[in-house]
Amino acid sequence: MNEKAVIAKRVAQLLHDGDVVNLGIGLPTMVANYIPEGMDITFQSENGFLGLGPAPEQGKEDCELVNAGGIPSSIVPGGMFFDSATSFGIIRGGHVDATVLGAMEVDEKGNLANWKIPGKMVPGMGGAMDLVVGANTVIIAMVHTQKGKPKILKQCTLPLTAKEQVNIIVTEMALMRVTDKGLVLEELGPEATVEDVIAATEAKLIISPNLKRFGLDE
Amino acid sequence: MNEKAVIAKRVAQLLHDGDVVNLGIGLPTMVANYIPEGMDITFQSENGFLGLGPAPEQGKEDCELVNAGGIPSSIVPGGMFFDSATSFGIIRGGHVDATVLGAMEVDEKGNLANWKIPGKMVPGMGGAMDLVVGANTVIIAMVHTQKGKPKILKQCTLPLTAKEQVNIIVTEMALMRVTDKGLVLEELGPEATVEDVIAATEAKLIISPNLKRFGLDE
Amino acid sequence: MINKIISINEAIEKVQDNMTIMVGGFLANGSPESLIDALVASNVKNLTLICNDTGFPDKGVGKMVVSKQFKKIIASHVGTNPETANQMNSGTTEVCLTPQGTLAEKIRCGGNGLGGFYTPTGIGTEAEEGKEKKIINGKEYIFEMPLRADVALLKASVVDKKGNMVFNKTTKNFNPIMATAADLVIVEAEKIVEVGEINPEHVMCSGIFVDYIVGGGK
Amino acid sequence: MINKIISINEAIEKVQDNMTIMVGGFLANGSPESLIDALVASNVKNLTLICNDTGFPDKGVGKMVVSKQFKKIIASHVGTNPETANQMNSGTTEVCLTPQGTLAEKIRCGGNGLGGFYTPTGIGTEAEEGKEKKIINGKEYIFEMPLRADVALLKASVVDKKGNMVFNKTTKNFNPIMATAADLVIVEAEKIVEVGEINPEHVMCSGIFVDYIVGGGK
Repeated sequence: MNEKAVIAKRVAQLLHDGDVVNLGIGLPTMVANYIPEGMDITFQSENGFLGLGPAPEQGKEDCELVNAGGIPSSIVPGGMFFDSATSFGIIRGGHVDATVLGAMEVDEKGNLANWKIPGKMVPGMGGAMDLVVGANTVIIAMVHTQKGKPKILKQCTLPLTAKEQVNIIVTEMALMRVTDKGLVLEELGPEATVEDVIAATEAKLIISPNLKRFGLDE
Repeated sequence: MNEKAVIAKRVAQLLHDGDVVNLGIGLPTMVANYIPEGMDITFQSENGFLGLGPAPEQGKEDCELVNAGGIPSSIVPGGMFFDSATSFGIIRGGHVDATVLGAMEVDEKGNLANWKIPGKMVPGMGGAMDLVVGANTVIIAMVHTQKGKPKILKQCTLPLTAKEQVNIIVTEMALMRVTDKGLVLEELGPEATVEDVIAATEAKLIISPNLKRFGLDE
Repeated sequence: MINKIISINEAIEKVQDNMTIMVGGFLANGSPESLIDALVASNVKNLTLICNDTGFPDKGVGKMVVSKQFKKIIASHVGTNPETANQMNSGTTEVCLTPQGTLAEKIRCGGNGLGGFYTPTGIGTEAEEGKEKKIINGKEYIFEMPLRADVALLKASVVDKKGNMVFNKTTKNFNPIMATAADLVIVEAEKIVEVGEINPEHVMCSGIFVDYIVGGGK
Repeated sequence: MINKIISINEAIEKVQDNMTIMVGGFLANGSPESLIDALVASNVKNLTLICNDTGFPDKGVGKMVVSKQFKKIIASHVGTNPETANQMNSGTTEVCLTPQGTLAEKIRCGGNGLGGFYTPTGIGTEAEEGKEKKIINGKEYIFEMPLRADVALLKASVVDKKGNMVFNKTTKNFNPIMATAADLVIVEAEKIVEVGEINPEHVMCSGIFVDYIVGGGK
C-alpha cells in the first residue's frame, strides 16, 4: 500500500457506523474508498448535497451533479440536495460528525493552517473555516512532511484556518491526538519508529503508554 | 353593501397588480373577494405557503392544506409551500407588499395594538409583530368604533403590536393615512360626513385638501 | 444501516420529566398526534414546551396542556386553547410569548450553530423587554438567542428508513427546522418507505437529523 | 399577470456601472452563463461582485474577471481563476475573502430582514479582523452583517412565467438565497413553462422574488 492509501485507510477506520462525513479535496477524498464493509457513512458535499457517491463512469458524468471541487460526482439512494445556507447550517450546526482535511501546517494546540501563504498563494478559505469549526471531529489527513520539512509544528506560522479545532492527525507515519496536555502519539504507521516520528515532527510529542501500530488489516 | 364589505372592497382597491399580500384573520380575509378583475395578487399565508386560494367547496376540504387560522384552504397555480423560518424570512425581508390586519387600537402615530388586553385576554402575537414590521405597507381594516367607542386614538393604551408601522387605516367611515404630520383623512365612506368621522375618532385628523368619497364603483 | 424504527412506547420513554421538548405543527396541523396521545397516557411531567402554539384542548400539544404536563411553554400564540390561559392565570404554567418569526428563527439559529441574531420584530413592544438592542445601519434591532431542545417530536407524511422526510402541503411549518435543533429527534411517519423511494430532489428534510422513526402517524 | 420575460439585451441593461451584483453558482455550476456572456460583451464596469468564487477564466463569472469588469470581489474562494489573483496582486481589484458559510448566511440575512448574526466560524483567524466579537453561552462568536446587491443574476433549470424556480441537482447552491437579497432579480431559465406546470410541492424558490426571466439558459 502506498503512503496515501495507508493514511486514507487509517482515517476510514476512525469513522463510526451512521456518521455524516465531509471529505476535503485531494487525499481526503480517498477515504471513501476504504470504508469498512457494512459501515454506513453519509458523505456531505458542502456545495449542496448529502449522499455523495463514487465518481461516475467515464461518459456518464452529469455536469450538474458535481462535488465541492467541481468534479462530476454521484448521489446515493437516501441523499438530497440543498442550498448553500442550508449546507453550512448543517456544517456549523454540528450535524457533520467528522471532517477530513489536508493541512499546510498543524500544531500541537490543534491550530490549523491550510488556506493562505501570504504573498504567494491566496486561494481563499472556501468552506474550510466553517467545516473545521462545525464538525464534531476534525481529522487532518496528510503526508507527514513537506519536502522533508515538518508540517506538524509547535506553533503554526501561516494564517490560521481555525484555532484549536483539530482533534486527530493521521499521516503515513503516525496517528496523533490533540489533548489538553499536548499532542499524543497514539499509533505508528506500518514502517515508522518512534524516533522517525519525533525526527519528522517539530511539535512536542507525548508518547502514549498504549502506543501501538496501525491495525490496517482489521 | 354592508359595512364590512365596504371596508374590504376599498382595501382591495389599494393593492397593485403583482402584489404579494398577507391577510389577517377575520374581516381582512374578505379583501380577497374584492380584488379587481385582471389584477394578479399573490396571497401569502404565514403558516407556510404562497398562493392562498379561495375556501374549498364543502366536502372537498384537505385538512393538510389550511390557512394561518387553521381553516381548510386551497392553493392556486404558481403557489408553493415552505417552512416557518422561510415564511417569516419572506415577511421580515420585505417581500410582502402589503399586510391587512384588524386592530383593537391604532393611533395617529401609526402605533398598533391588537394582541393583548392585560388581565383579560392574552392570546399571543402569533405572526402579527413580524407582519407589521416586515410588510412594505401596513393596512388596518376594521369597523371604525368598538361599541361606539373610538378605536383610532391619540395614543394606544393597550400593549403595542408594533411601533409606528401602520400606513393606512380603512373603516366603513373613512380612509386615513399616517404621515409625518399626523393622521390625514383622505376619503369618506359612502355614508359618512367629516363631522361623523371626527366624532367617532379620538385621534386628531388632518382633513386632506383633496378629500373625496370612496370610489367603490370604479 | 442503523435501524431507526422503534415502537411508540420506546419513543415516549425518551421523553423524561423536566426535559425541554419541541413539537412540530401549527394549530395542530402537522403535529405528531400519536406521540402526543402516548405522552398524555404516560406520567411524564414538568416539561418545557417549544411549539408555535398550544393547539386545541382536544388536538395537538393542547392535549398535553390539558393533562398539565408543562411547567413552561414557549409559543407565539395560545389563544385557541383556553386551558393554557387558565394555567397561565393561575400561575401553574409559565408562558413565554414570542413573535412567530422570531420563534422560528431562534430554532433555526439553534440548529445551525449560530450564536444569535438581530431582528426588527418587536421593537417598541413588550417583546423587546429585557433584551439587548442595537442600531445597525440606522435601524433598531433586538438581539435574540438560539433555542434548542432535548427532544424534538415531529410529524412527516412520508419518511424513508434513513429518516428523510416529505411533508404534505402546510404540514411542513416548524417540523424541518425543529429537526435541526434538538439533541434527540423522533419523527412520527404517516408512511415509511425504503431508502431510495423518495426522489432526492423531493426530500424536504434530511434523515441525518433523525434519531428515531415511529410508524402509524395519522 | 405581469409579463416577466425579457430579452437578454433588456436584461443586461439593468446592470449599470458601479452596481453591486450577486451571481449564482459554485465553481460556475449553476451560473447564468448566457447573462455573463452578454455582460462580457457589454461595456459595464466598476462592478462589485458577490459570488461564492470567481469560477474559471473561461467559465462562470471568471469571464467577467478576465474582462476586468469588477472593482471589488466578495467571495469565499478565488483559487481556480489565476486572473483574480493577478488583479488582486496588482491592486486593480479589491478582493474580500469570506468563509463560505458566513457568505451564504450574510446573503440570507440580507434577504430575510435580519440585522446581523453571530457565527463561530473564523474565531482566531484573519476572518475576525475588525469585527465585533461576543461571548454567548461561554463561546466566542463573530458579528456578521447582512449583504445585499442591486441586482442578482441567477440560473434555474425550470422557471414558470411567474418566476417560480426549480434547480437541477447541485445547481441550487447560492441561487435561491441570492433571489431574496437583491433589489432586482433576473433569472436565466433553461426552460420556461406555464404557471401551474410545476407541482407546488416541488417549487424550490418562489417567483415573488423574481423581477425578470430570460430564456435560453444553457
